[in-house]
Amino acid sequence: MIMSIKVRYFASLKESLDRSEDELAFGKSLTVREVWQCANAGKPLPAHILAAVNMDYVDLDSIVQDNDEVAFFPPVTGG
Amino acid sequence: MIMSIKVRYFASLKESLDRSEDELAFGKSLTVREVWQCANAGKPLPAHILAAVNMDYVDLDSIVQDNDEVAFFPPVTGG
Amino acid sequence: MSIKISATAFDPWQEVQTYQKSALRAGQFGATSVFIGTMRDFNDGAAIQGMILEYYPGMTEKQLEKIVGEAQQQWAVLDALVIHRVGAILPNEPIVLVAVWTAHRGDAFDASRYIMEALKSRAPFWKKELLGPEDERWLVANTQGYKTD
Amino acid sequence: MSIKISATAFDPWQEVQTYQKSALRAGQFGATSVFIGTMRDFNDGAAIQGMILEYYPGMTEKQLEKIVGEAQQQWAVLDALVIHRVGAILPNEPIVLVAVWTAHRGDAFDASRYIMEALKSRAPFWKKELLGPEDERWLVANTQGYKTD
Repeated sequence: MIMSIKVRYFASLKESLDRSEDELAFGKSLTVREVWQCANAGKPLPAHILAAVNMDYVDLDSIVQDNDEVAFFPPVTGG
Repeated sequence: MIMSIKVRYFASLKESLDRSEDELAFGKSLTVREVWQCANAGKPLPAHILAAVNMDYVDLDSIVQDNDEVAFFPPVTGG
Repeated sequence: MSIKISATAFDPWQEVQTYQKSALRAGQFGATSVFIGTMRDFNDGAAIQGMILEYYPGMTEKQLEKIVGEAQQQWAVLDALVIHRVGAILPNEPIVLVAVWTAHRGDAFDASRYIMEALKSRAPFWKKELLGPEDERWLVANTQGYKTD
Repeated sequence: MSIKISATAFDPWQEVQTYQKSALRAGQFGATSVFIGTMRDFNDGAAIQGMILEYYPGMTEKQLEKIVGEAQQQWAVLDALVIHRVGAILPNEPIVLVAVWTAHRGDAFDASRYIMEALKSRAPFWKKELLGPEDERWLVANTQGYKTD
């Protein structure tokens, strides 16, 4: 089975990566951290980065499902 | 020397005394508590009553000066 | 800083806008905290027709100025507006407005709450609720008002 | 309860009045707490020309609804309104509005403060300050914002 994952980036992270999203396909289930590594080969996860799956916060070791939307972004600064 | 003291009452206390103020004259210096006793002979000071002299809160043992305005009133309920 | 006692109904939103335009420099403030107390039509299980709010002219203003001054000493307050109704009040009419302008949010929240709590416990106002014709009651005391658990 | 993301400038006083008229029953609420965050023209010692506010459409609304829901579980909230600006913002324009209606003051103060703090730490918004032509900076993190002494 092939899993399709959308990966999104926001704010300063989006600018430093120079793109706002990736569409990935995997043959096995991965953690959020492994999704980052596949999408950004060789780039370590920046410190203080936050992650969400399907618009809920998750920790980096949670497992990603087929068709999930994974997002990475820096600490929020709204309000 | 004669001291002139104005005494004021507010809210439920004013209604129960059936007057809003007294003008008193004394021959000697008195405490706030003694002012009440002179103005309301025989009536004990109601529990929880608050007192002010010249529009600042005072305790019942503070001394009243000539021309002071003394006020007695129940706990406040604004806001 | 402005303290007002109002014997007639006031529009809190209009008051706060007008004051902000006249007293604050645009771009200076980052946080505004506004508290409005409004007359409800029920209290302690009884329907309320109206209310008479008595005060002590002179002392009330003096105590409110003192309270706002204390808030200004404890927090970085740029400006503050306090308006309190007196006289005959109908349900749904605003009773009290406390507005505080600061650079940062913590000072605005803390100072406005401080002013409201101090006003409730120290400013000489007294409420008499009108429950119906010939049926009225003085409120006995203000409550602390916060969950403590 | 209403959550709005606004891509254009909004008038917080108008919004809160309009919402109050449409959603609250007159006589029902005794306390209204309103917090407004406004863009300042200086921050961390630098003059600010403007700001770009980015967000995560979908997740931002979802998180704000969750936060207001948490407040409703903890305090007796009659209704709440949250509006947050996104896009290009000029100094003196409102960024965020949090309004909470309750029967009693404690719930209004506590719930509005809770919503603001949770929004600051969990709602996906990001600010980029424009210091001048070709000179911009992303804010790194929100501060806690309260005196702790």
